[in-house]
Amino acid sequence: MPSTRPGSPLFEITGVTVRFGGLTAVDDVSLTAFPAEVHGVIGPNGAGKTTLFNVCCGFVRPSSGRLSWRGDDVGELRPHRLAGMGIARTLQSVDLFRGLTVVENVMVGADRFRRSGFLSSLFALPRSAADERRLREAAMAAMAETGVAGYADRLPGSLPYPVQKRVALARALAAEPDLLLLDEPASGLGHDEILELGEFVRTLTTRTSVILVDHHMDLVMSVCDRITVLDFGRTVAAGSPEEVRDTPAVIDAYLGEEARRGGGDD
Amino acid sequence: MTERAELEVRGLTARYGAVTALDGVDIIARPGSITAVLGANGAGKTTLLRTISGLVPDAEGSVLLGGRELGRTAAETIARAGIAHVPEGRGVITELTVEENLRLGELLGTARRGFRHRLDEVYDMFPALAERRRREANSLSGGERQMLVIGRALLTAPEVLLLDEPSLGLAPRIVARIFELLRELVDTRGLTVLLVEQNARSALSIADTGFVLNLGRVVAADDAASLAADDELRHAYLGF
Amino acid sequence: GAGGRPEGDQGQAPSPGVTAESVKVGGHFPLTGVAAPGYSEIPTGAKAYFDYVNANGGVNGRTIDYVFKDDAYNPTNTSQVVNELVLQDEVFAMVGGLGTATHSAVLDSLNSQGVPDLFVSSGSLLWDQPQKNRQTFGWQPDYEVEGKIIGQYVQQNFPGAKVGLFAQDDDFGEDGEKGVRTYIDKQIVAVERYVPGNTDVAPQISALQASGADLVIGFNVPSYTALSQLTSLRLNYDPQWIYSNVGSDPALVGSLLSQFSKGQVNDASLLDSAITTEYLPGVDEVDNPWTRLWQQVWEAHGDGAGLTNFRIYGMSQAYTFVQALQAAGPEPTREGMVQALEKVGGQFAGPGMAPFRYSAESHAGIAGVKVVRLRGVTAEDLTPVLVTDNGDAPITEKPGEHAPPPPNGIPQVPPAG
Amino acid sequence: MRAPAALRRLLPASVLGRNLLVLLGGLVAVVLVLELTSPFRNSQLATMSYYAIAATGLTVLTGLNGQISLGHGALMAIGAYTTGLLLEAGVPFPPAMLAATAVTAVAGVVVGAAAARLHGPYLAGATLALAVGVPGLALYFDGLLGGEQGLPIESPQPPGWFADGIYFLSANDVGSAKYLAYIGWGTLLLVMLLLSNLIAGRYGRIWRAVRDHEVAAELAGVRLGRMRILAFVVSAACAGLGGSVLGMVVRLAAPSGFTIVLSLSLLTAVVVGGLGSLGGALLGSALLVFLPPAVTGLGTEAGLSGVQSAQLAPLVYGVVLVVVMLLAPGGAMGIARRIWRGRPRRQPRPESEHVDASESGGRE
Amino acid sequence: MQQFLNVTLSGLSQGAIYAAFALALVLIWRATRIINFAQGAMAMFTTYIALALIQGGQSYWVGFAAALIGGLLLGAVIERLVIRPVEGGPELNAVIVTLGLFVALQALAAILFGGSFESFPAPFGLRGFTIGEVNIAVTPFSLFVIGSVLVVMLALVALFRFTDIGLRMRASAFNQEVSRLLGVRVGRMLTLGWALAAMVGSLAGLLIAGGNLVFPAYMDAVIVYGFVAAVLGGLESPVGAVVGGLIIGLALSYVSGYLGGELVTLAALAILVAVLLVRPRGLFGPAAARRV
Ligand SMILES: Nc1ncnc2c1ncn2[C@@H]1O[C@H](COP(=O)(O)OP(=O)(O)OP(=O)(O)O)[C@@H](O)[C@H]1O
Ligand SMILES: Nc1ncnc2c1ncn2[C@@H]1O[C@H](COP(=O)(O)OP(=O)(O)OP(=O)(O)O)[C@@H](O)[C@H]1O
Ligand SMILES: [Mg+2]
Ligand SMILES: [Mg+2]
Repeated sequence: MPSTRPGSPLFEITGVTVRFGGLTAVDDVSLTAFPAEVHGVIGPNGAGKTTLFNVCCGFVRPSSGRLSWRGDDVGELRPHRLAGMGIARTLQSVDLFRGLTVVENVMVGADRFRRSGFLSSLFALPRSAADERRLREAAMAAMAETGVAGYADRLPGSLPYPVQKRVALARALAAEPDLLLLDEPASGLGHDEILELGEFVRTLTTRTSVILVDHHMDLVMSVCDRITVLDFGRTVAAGSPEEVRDTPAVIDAYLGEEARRGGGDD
Repeated sequence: MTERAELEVRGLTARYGAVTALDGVDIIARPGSITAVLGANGAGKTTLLRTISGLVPDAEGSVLLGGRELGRTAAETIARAGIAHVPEGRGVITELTVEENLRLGELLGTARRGFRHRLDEVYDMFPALAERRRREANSLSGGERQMLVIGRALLTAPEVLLLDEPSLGLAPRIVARIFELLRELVDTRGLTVLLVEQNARSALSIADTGFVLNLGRVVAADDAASLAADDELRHAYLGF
Repeated sequence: GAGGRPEGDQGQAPSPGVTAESVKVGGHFPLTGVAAPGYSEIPTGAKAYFDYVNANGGVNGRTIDYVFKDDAYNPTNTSQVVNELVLQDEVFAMVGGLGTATHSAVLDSLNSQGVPDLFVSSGSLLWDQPQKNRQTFGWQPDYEVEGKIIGQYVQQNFPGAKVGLFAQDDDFGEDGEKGVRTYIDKQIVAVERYVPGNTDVAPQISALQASGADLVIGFNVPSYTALSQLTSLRLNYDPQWIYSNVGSDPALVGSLLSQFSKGQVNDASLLDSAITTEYLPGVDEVDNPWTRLWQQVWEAHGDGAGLTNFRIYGMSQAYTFVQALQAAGPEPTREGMVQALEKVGGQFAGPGMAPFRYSAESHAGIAGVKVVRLRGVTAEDLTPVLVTDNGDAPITEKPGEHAPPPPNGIPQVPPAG
Repeated sequence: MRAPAALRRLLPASVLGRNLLVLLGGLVAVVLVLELTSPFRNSQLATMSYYAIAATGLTVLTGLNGQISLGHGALMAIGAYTTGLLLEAGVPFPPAMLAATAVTAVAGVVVGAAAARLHGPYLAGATLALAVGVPGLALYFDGLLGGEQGLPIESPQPPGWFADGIYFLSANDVGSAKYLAYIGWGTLLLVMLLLSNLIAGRYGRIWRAVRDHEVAAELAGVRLGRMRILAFVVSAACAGLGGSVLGMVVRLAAPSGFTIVLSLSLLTAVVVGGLGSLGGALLGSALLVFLPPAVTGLGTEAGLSGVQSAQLAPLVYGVVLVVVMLLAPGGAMGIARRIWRGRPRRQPRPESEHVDASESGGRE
Repeated sequence: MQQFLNVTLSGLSQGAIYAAFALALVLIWRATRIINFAQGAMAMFTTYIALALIQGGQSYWVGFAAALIGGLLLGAVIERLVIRPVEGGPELNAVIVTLGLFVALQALAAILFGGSFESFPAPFGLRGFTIGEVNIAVTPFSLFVIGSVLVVMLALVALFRFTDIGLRMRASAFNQEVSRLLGVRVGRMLTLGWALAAMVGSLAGLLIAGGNLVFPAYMDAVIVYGFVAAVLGGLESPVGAVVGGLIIGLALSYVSGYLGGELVTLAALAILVAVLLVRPRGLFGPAAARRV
């Protein structure tokens, strides 16, 4: 595991606070993602992990705090801008378009690379045909990577759950992001699939950074370079997996005695 | 406490179009014990629980509760017979408030007395829910929703509890708490629990007996300890 | 032309719709939907009369085959069903097509195809354009003529009245207003328009009340007669009401009265003593020979329901058509029929109390009305039949009595040719 | 429905070339049908063409993009009135039709912008209000638009070269009904061609994605609002064009011609035909045009009076709507596809925790 | 001043009528998540039942009760026969089924009861009150209308907020499967929802008919504004339905009285769009939900 922090920060969250009515879901959290690094965010249920992701994606407007991307302040983020900036995210639930085939799903992910406009699509000009071909190739490449190329023309509803999760991952990767936000990518997966996922996520670091939220400690501990632990919206620990695992606050709030004992042994 | 309800499944077969999800499955879950159902993704675990609950319309085979055939009964009747089902993933009614969701558990009505008390128990176990009782369930986090569904199932004071991946999306500590509580309920109240889990190891650690499904068939059935000790089985189906 | 296409007429083809045994005619009416109540009865009346004529040997040995279709009072549908009538059923002529907007949609196509478009069931002035639409003939008194006669009546009998107008927001209201203003422009203190479809007329009635109008002239359809009465009751507004013929079916009024008394409301004064106009003997005039004829026809050929003024309207139109067909001679053609109407239509005697204005220069319908007062379900005459024309033509009394129908109830018009 | 491989190999490789070929084939079919059927059928087909033009547009909006509209009749009204005004001013009909399309598209931007934030019944309510509201403009500006009686529209007459051409082909004369049918169907073919380009390409994909899962689409970089508005504009343009043809065929634009009934008919056509497919829109429009007269005819033959058989038509129409939805939830196209595939398929349960992830309570 | 008072009070009475109709829509929406376009036609049908009885010599109240009971049954039967199969399916299919019902019921009524105008009695006076010189444009019958609407509204609020049945109905509407797992007899709840809604609809039909002319399409004028009122108030809320109805009634009355009747439909559009742009789920609708 690389332990040095390569290069300058890619994405920085500084002092972000989110309130819903009387409830503070995220409380003055800061977090930095460096290139080629997997950053874990863990914490008890309701600690604010998904909300933090939502802030990064512009779904939730923080009541205070700053976000910066490659050193520049991004101001008000809008979800649809993300892909263009180079940020992709998967959702905590499976979120495929069920009326689209697998390859079409992934092509939507690659949509930021289109070149032709409405009129060429309307008249089916050669430009738009070429565009379609390019998007399809990009999609197939991403699908090949996650191992779902064989399902290209199937509708997602008819696929096994783990395959659907891989399709969602392929769709995110098709955008060729520089930063990938994964919200509970392992939930609902079996043991073997989690292992595979872990290995795959590690291979991604050659081209993208990852911020990952999950409750499977085996996965988190094995793939993350650094981990931030949230509890009641606050950062209670941050550091390498080993450091975090032994922090008493983390054990109390999150892992529990038993889980910690069982956590690292495979 | 009434007579103990044993849950037995005989020759259960269920299909989705061309896919046979369950193929002649026989399973027994004894009162006062936790029975784990294990298997890889797509093995048919969820289908098994759904069939027991009457949600799969044209399944074949029989489901017996305390020796009584449940037959082709509607899901609501099965629920009223005392089988509580914690469905996989999306069991909260997001448009209702947390407390309304819980009240629905009460309405099942087998044990209305003491609802307040049991409600407080649930709130004690999941303080996050207590704080959010008047909020729409939609605002809950993934794990909070899962807590809500489990709490609601407990509120129905069931004879039989069917749990479909209860640990999904829950923090390790909560999972441990829930498993402890299950053990306690089983031991003190004689609850019958059928537990479906991906995480075979932790499931077997609290279960008394276990069944392993593969491609819709039971490929192994034994007490939990022996299953956990069977290396071959572990590598082939359980992945640890 | 190029391509060898023959141009121009290919000689005199026999008129469509006419065979040795029958003449087929068509009409479009709202048989379903919001406008159906009342209006859907008109073609049943016409049909009954045609059946009566057919049962008595038809016209020149031909039976009249009457096909009417539903347009739900929607011009888009009208255009479809009239296409069906003209192209598919190949009717000889259209008779009594109902509605201003609806019929406007087919005005052009009927005229360009040379289909006689007779006796449109609407008082709009659009049907009197012989230069542009030679095939089209109006039938009932147009709204302007009726308005003029009402205006003169008010001028003479309520010279001090402050007059309010309650008018439908279309040519019905506009033409009526124009007619009324010819005589009592100065007396009018308020004009309130309602939009058909909007059932809340309280703002309009209330504005009339606020204007101080003590006599209100309504150019409205029947359902708005009921609404305006009901609303006036609510507002405790009790002017002298004058309704144009369209809105004042005494049978309808009678039913309103009877129903109100069935509830706990005993307001028999409602609508009683309202003033309106008539140009056909109504169903209430049981002793009128025309009404007796209609009763007889309806009993023999009706559908079992009661006779209504709408049905009498339809029968009267059918009567006029039989006259026109007779005038067109033993071998009727479309062109011949139009010519015959222009030539002799003005002399037709029929159920209409006033004569038609048909000539080569005019395709306007019945020339006048009489003013009556509603008394319960009957009406009493306030004026003799008054006759006039559009514009500043004077209003005159129609001389002579209203001629009764021929004994067998079938007109005897000699061929015009 | 895909052409068999052998057939596909014969088609030109470029999309444009293939389109032109399809267009040509369509034209031949149209000429055949119009020349072989009676003038009355011609006029019915003309009617069907304007319903179909508008319905295909609604298919894009409702079927592909998932936005319900109960107000497309109002957009057709805009097209019809615009055409009427321009023809009156002496503009020839092709530019008038284009202008009607453009004007309605602009209206579509406005309506779409308001609609983009609304969902389900709220969108239904707003568009329903649109359907009853817009014809009110004709009453307000009655000087220009003719008020309740409407604006007469002079329909174009067949030019000599066209009549000669058709006579050369079929030795038939071209009446104005037939000419209008040609205009309507020519327009419809073009519209279907352009829409199928859109549907097959990027826009169709994105529209469906937005329909299926807004959040995921947004994360993929789709601007939801824009795409929704765009779908509305495309669909409004079609409605405007349909309205333009309607105006010329009916020869009148009047408020009573654009009641909610029209809007609702379009929606039923789209759904009963088979939501989301252009063929379905075509089938649904055919139903609108051909069913009522057929039922009335049957009623008359069965000895019912004119009024009764007229009342029978809506009764049967209503029952057909209900029955189709009960027996063939996928509409007529759903049945057609099943027959095409040659085996009846049971639909998998719509509810399954793995399938239905777009719901807010997904596997979170 | 007198006119302003008249316009205001008539607007309120008219608004109460829209509200009555909107309440039925809200009830059915909350109980089954379906917009019932056939509501008006169903109400028309039961009004004819009442009319037949009254014309047959029965008292108004016998007809009234028969219509309400008829509505209850009609709603239940329709739900069982034609709505059940499309419940939980694509949203639009249910819409089309109710549209089909609307068309078919209206045609059926024309065939069964005839297409002509019939006068429908009112149980209370139709003459407005006067106080001294001032006319109060409210009749005993309109007080009855307003009273009925308020009673129904309160009953619905109580049903949904405080009763177990209400909770079960809402749960069934939102998530059938989960409700069934909790022992809720979903089928019964859906039927009950339709039955109750149809009964409220019948009441609306009777109130609209009172003292007025009845014919198969007589509800058409109310359907659109009733729907607009329900949407304006936020389909989730009975109080919203009443507030929406009164707002629409008042606003249209003012527009019609002071700006011109031809602007009424446009005004309805403008009000609805203006409100929805600010609150996309209506005045009393729920706040925007968490999306991710
Ligand atoms: N609604 C459905 N339609 C079609 N096939 C289905 C459906 N639901 C499940 N299946 C198929 O049935 C088989 C058994 O599925 P089931 O969901 O019961 O497995 P599982 O053991 O619960 O898997 P998981 O661990 O992913 O939850 C799988 O092959 C699955 O793809
Ligand atoms: N839109 C909202 N309105 C109100 N409360 C909200 C909203 N979104 C989130 N919350 C609350 O904020 C807290 C943080 O939620 P979040 O979804 O971020 O948790 P999480 O850390 O992702 O938990 P889990 O591990 O269970 O997914 C929770 O208590 C949740 O109830
Ligand atoms: Mg989360
Ligand atoms: Mg499962």
